[in-house]
Amino acid sequence: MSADLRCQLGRLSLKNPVMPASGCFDWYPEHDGPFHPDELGAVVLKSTTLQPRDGNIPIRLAETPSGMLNAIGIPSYGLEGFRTILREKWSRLKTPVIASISAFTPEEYAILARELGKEPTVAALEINLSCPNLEHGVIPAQDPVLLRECVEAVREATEAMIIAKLSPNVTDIVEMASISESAGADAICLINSIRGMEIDIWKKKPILGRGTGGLSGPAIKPIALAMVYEVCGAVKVPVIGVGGISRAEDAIAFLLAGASAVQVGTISFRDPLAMRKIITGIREYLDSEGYTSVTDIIGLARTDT
Amino acid sequence: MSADLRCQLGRLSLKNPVMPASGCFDWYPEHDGPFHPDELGAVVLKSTTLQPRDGNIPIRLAETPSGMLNAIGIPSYGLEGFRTILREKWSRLKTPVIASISAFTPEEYAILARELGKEPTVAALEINLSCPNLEHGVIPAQDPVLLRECVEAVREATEAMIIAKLSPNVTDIVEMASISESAGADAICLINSIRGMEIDIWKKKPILGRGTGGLSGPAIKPIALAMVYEVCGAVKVPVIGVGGISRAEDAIAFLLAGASAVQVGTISFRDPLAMRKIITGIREYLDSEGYTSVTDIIGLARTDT
Amino acid sequence: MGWQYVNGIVTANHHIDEDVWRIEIHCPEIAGMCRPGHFVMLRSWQGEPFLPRPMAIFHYTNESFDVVYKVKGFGTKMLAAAAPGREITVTGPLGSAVEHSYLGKTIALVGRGVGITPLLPVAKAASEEGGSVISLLSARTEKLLVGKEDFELLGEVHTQTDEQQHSRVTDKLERLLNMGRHLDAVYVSGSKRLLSHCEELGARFGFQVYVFLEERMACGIGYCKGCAIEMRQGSRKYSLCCIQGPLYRAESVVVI
Amino acid sequence: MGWQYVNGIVTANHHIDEDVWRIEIHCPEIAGMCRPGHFVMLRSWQGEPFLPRPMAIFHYTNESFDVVYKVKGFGTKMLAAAAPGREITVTGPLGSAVEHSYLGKTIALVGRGVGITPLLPVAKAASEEGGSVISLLSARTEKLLVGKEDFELLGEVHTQTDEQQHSRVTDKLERLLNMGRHLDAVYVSGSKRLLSHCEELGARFGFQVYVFLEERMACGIGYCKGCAIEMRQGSRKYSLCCIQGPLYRAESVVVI
Ligand SMILES: Cc1cc2nc3c(=O)[nH]c(=O)nc-3n(C[C@H](O)[C@H](O)[C@H](O)COP(=O)(O)OP(=O)(O)OC[C@H]3O[C@@H](n4cnc5c(N)ncnc54)[C@H](O)[C@@H]3O)c2cc1C
Ligand SMILES: Cc1cc2nc3c(=O)[nH]c(=O)nc-3n(C[C@H](O)[C@H](O)[C@H](O)COP(=O)(O)OP(=O)(O)OC[C@H]3O[C@@H](n4cnc5c(N)ncnc54)[C@H](O)[C@@H]3O)c2cc1C
Ligand SMILES: Cc1cc2nc3c(=O)[nH]c(=O)nc-3n(C[C@H](O)[C@H](O)[C@H](O)COP(=O)(O)O)c2cc1C
Ligand SMILES: Cc1cc2nc3c(=O)[nH]c(=O)nc-3n(C[C@H](O)[C@H](O)[C@H](O)COP(=O)(O)O)c2cc1C
Ligand code: FES
Ligand code: FES
Repeated sequence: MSADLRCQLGRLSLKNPVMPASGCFDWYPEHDGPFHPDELGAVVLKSTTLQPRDGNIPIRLAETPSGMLNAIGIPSYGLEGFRTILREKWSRLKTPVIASISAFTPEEYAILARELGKEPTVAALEINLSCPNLEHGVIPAQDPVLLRECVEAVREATEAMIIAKLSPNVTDIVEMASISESAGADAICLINSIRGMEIDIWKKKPILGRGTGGLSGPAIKPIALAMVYEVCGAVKVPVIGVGGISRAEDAIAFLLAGASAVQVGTISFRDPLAMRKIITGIREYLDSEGYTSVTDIIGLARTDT
Repeated sequence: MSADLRCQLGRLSLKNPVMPASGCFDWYPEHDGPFHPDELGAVVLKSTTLQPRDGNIPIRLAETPSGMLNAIGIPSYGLEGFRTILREKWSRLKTPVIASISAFTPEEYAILARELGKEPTVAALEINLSCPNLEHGVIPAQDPVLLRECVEAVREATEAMIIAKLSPNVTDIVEMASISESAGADAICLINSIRGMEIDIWKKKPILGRGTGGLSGPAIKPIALAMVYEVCGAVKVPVIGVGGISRAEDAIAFLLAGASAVQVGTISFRDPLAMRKIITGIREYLDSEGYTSVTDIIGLARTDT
Repeated sequence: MGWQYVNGIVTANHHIDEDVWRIEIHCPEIAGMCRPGHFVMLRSWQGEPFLPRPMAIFHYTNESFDVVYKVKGFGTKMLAAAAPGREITVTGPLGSAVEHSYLGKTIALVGRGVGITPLLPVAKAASEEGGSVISLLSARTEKLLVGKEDFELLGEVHTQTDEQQHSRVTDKLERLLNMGRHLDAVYVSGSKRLLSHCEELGARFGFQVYVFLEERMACGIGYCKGCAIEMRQGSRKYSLCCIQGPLYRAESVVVI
Repeated sequence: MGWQYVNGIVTANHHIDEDVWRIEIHCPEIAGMCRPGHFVMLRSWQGEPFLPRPMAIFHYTNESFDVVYKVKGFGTKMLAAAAPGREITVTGPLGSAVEHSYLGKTIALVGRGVGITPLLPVAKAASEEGGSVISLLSARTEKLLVGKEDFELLGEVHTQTDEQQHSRVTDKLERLLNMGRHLDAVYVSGSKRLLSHCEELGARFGFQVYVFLEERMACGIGYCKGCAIEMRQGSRKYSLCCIQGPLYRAESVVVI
């Protein structure tokens, strides 16, 4: 018998620990690909904001060694538009749907959380506290005070499960994770993309319209893995590992480091079947190593347990 | 006539803006390669500590996507041993020699700076405030107070030119650069390697003997470039750009971002002639773009100047 | 409908002229679904560069399709190195197919260089459906007037190369229009300069101008939201080139 | 002296058995400088994986050298894909050449699997210089006793494969020694188990044991300080395998 991939992410029951990273997946039922979202442990949606937003001026993408920069800037239909799409499209999925919210103030986070926490389609809320591409440049997950305020505001606004998504651009990720936990987050998700820049040496200016962007993809995997390893040793709530996961081996490394689930982002752009391959690969690893459940390997590479 | 690569790094006159990154180059006169250090703008030596050190337990290296992790841990001959090597070996070079010092307290930094600042072979001192691989885990460049103390201690101890080498593992690199500048650094060098980890999924433990290490190589270039760009806009002292530079195009991007010189690290492991190729490539770029001096392109990609 | 992500096999890969190549890829799963306007994401290498490359489809059968590409950077260099027999990953068909009705209509196709590529399937569809087609092709060299013979089978063709006198291929279009020739629509690809001229003519003579646009793409399938095209009309400021494009009404977009 | 960094050309690349291959590289600049004990850093690919791979030299002429390698991970997989004619970057020769004097000496060479590789140049040097050589080779299969015929030209050879009875190839050495055979030194490579046995015999019969060690290398040229070998003797705790090694006196090192 093949190993059991079912696992628990706080109060959420997942059929496997693999889900897309916010902003790195979508579903167009009328133009469907070879891959149905219901194969996934959960679906994490692109971040949404309270007001509609256009997103950043092009160029929004730049390729980098083993990765890419993006400066998308969260184009969003706003709360109302998003709610419609949620009800009309995402409600059709059987797998848990995690909505991601992004905001400019604790109050905005609270409104989004209160409204979306009520939606039956929303199994959990991911709080994007770490978008590197917004115009004011303030990243709540970089500021201990603002971070606490935002997470507390969300906590007060909803009973829904909340996941705090943190930024790697900090001196002490453990501090930020601990603040999120004590402010009421039910889970921690890390890492978001890392601030970066590419310059066009012929045009003599940054490639991205916005100057800087967020670095993602395999290049950042070792950075993400170190942070996940550290945070898993410091908080009690479950941790979702994300950053550069592109093969089953990578996902397994995050689980061994202590993550309860993983998110897969950039690699899906290159290989839209990557998540399916990762799910299959985890099962094969468990089988070949003689484990009966994916939960058996969580944290096995830790020296502190 | 071919473009002039000569440039100024504070009070140091360089024949070109390319030098090795500390810990990524060495010279064994008795077993010399195809590449003589005098071809370089300057030579930056591996960091040295006050007391002799063995360095970290193996495994010290791990390969990553477009980069690598190292946890060397600064093996060192100590001040006395280093001074001997300086006098016997490095004094034979014609190009400026920059010694790098690493320490555990401001006092140790001061001793090293005072002693080595007196050595005629030492054209400048780079203060490694950012090694991610030392046992106490404290990185001065991550702590505003400690950073200031260390730089000030060095400043008081020597008249020599001092370069503060900073860590990317901070929330606000501009703050750290400004502290270094106001504490008396004559130049800023960034970035050091970024904390990272790889896990051996078969052995179920981190690959590196020390657990985590420093990520370097092309993977981190966009991160380094963004930080250099930001810091160049905030300090008046010259900035040396380092991190993932592997081709002339990369070096040029750092110069366009505002760096006065560049350091080349990890790529030399793969291609020991990389620095020579980068020097040639910069000259070709200047010629093809019609610049007569490398100093003409410094900061050209900046939107603030 | 829908797209696939599969391995194709390179069956031919020829140098045309200067930096332009033509590759044929055996890939029935995707070729069989192609329509005019579609493009694919291609990756014939392992490792670097990281992302696949978007390419318009120049020609397709039920079994295979052809792409004409210019070697620009690392990705297209790798593509040019892909020998027959090599596996190549293909995501496609992508983009919004051109579903215009051509019966009894006269259209002009204005293309420059590799930009000519997406026009051939449109020309074929129009001609098959009973429309008439005028093709105006421009390129650096005679050989780079890719598919000239194919366009000739479908209707009137005017060409212009940089080796010849320096005028715009659309000057010929202007002369035809001035002589009273009727046009229902023009499809432009590969030149901003020719596009401006066509827009001017469209305004003067009253026909619709369409344009094939390019923007950097990471995914090609609407995941990343990176391929934003700035809009002049409509409720949203940006449109995703990979989903809503790559063909746009010229008046609706800002072309940079 | 000194090392070079140059492009070689793959002239042959054959599968030997199971996961083991033998590659021949035309590279006069480096081949001409090779001595026993030397190794090279090889990279036959662009892009990933990032680092070159250290490989012992099995055989060398003035024009070319051969490497025998086991396909383990991504790098050696790429190496196995390098067809004749392909360029390959080579850094070398690296490491400390074995400068022992073999005149009138009897040495034994104990190797297992691809670990046999660095022993052949030592055997040749010893034999040329007037020493006598006993080779004890062990591997999974008969074919993986690489270079068996070469060793046979140089002296007595004993072999052992996993397909045969399960004993150690060094048991034969022990028998020879018990029968009064004199040995000046043993060179071991590729097996910790055989090394321990040799060390035991060395202590008992009074000869020096040398061992070829491997450690992860980024540069191979003493730049990175990554290839630390833990020492049991001497003033420093670690030695750099790429500069001071890869050959060590067994008693001086900690073998993990
Ligand atoms: C829908 C669409 C259809 C296209 N059809 C064709 C075609 O039929 N023939 C052809 O020669 N070219 C076509 N292009 C352009 C082609 O994709 C680029 O020339 C190619 O990606 C360049 O890759 P590179 O690695 O050689 O260049 P690099 O400059 O090294 O590429 C770096 C990055 O920039 C992107 N990029 C660079 N130029 C362009 C561009 N013009 N458009 C989009 N992304 C770009 C690359 O995809 C890559 O991510 C098309 C582009 C799009 C969006
Ligand atoms: C001096 C020296 C001589 C060697 N000679 C030979 C030889 O003649 N034949 C042969 O088959 N192998 C030899 N090896 C081992 C060979 O270098 C590794 O098997 C090879 O690097 C594995 O690369 P990979 O990409 O297939 O494996 P991966 O496991 O994917 O490699 C990942 C990283 O680990 C390193 N690594 C993995 N295993 C080893 C190892 N055993 N030693 C050093 N680094 C390792 C790689 O170089 C790479 O940086 C030698 C090693 C050294 C240090
Ligand atoms: C194109 C793109 C868009 C993204 N959009 C979002 C977003 O809207 N909200 C968010 O929390 N993270 C966003 N991210 C970050 C990813 O969710 C993820 O944290 C990061 O990319 C690292 O994972 P990866 O290396 O697997 O991509 C985005 C990343 C990319 C590449
Ligand atoms: C093997 C290795 C050893 C290093 N040792 C030092 C050191 O002793 N002192 C120091 O300041 N930086 C050290 N560094 C950091 C580099 O100087 C450089 O800042 C970093 O590697 C980023 O540049 P790169 O990507 O070009 O390698 C080391 C890096 C590597 C890879
Ligand atoms: S290319 Fe990713 S959304 Fe269009
Ligand atoms: S491999 Fe770099 S010092 Fe030995």
